Amino acid sequence: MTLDVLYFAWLRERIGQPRERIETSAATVRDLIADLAARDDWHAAAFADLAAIRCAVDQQLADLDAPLAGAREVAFFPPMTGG
Amino acid sequence: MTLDVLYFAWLRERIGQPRERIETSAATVRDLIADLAARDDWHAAAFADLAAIRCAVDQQLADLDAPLAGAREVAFFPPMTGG
Amino acid sequence: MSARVQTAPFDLAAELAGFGAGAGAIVTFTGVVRDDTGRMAALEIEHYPGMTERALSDYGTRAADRFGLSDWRIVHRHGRLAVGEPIMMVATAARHRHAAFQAADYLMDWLKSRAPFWKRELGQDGAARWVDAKASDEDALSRWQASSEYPSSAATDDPA
Amino acid sequence: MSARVQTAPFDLAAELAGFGAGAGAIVTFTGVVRDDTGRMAALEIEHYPGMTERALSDYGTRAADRFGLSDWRIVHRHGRLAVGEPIMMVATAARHRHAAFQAADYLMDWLKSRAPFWKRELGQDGAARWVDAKASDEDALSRWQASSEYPSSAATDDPA
Repeated sequence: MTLDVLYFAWLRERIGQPRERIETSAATVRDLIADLAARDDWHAAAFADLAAIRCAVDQQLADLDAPLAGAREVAFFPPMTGG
Repeated sequence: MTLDVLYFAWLRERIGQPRERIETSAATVRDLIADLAARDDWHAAAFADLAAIRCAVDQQLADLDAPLAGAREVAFFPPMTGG
Repeated sequence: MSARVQTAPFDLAAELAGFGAGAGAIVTFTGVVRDDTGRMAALEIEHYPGMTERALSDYGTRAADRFGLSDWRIVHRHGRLAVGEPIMMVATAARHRHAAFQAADYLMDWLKSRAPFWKRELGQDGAARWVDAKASDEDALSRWQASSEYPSSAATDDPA
Repeated sequence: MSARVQTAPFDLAAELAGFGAGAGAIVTFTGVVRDDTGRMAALEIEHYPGMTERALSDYGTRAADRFGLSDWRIVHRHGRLAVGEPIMMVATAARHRHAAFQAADYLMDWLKSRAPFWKRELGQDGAARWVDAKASDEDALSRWQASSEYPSSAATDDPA
């Protein structure tokens, strides 16, 4: 499965890029994180503390156990600070 | 004691005037109402239902047992509908 | 930090120019003449000159103390207003949003039931009807009553 | 009924022109860049283009359904903002004041914790610091959660 993975705020800074296109067989967001964290030290550092990470699947907020079947875009970011 | 008595909204309409200056020996607002209600049918009708009447003594909201010693202006009106 | 009573319309933008400098949160409430029946020609608002300005200032000062406002403004119109015209506005400024929201809500509850205004609906047929106070407004006010010094109501008094 | 994301400043008066026609109550909230430290040069706001507009529209529609709004508007800026500049605004229109107040309060709680914006403070000394989400904002949001379909938080998840 081809996925666009997006990063925002300090996740973007730690990983060093705002987005990447990857191939993965991850079934859930949690699997995808494990896959990404295994790629290099920067990804591993960015995903070290899952409590500090939020995510969206195809631009809808999702939790870490959300399935990825059919997904095209997954975004990771810290807790939002809007308003 | 000389008092200016003011009326607003339907109290003003029923009594037929916005204000009057009266002499009274009423000790409380409730005494003053009894005094006014005894004056004529219009006053009596206006003060027939005390639950529908609010009052202010010297421009501060007051309850019916408020004392009148030193007061110069007493206003009677229906429940307020501001905002 | 000001309260005004006037017949003229007000301009929310002009009221907010320079309002709440340094605050992080500004809340405004605007009340507008609404016609629920489709038969209203206008709303007429009577008030108690002298007492009104004092009461509005008192409520504003009390809201500022209670909620830590850095600024507040109340503008209330009287006289004859057409359907769709703004009746009044409240603005509150505070560091954080909850204080600004609560203070505006609090001020509205006071103005509805304790500021000396009386509304009369003028019908298209020429009939005039005084607007009754709503029990729901009295209930809303009771949420804040614990710290009030004003008498809550004369409604429970017996006839003389 | 609209949501916008933009870098340009907005004009509250212009946003309210024609807003909420027929409503009796209009509430606005404006968030302003505040400097608590006296050492801030600017605030920088990052967002998630595409998702942001969708999320704001979703929250607005949900607030309209839940509180019976006749109109609503959300404008949120991104990019670099100076201290004292307005960040965002919410406006709600309803027949009665409580619905308008509650809807604005509700929208603010959602925007604070669930709209994809991230704030970074830029210091006068050149240092940049991402603003942490506040537990109090999460608590505020939980007041409304009963009827939400959005996941409330990933905070309780274990590390993978």
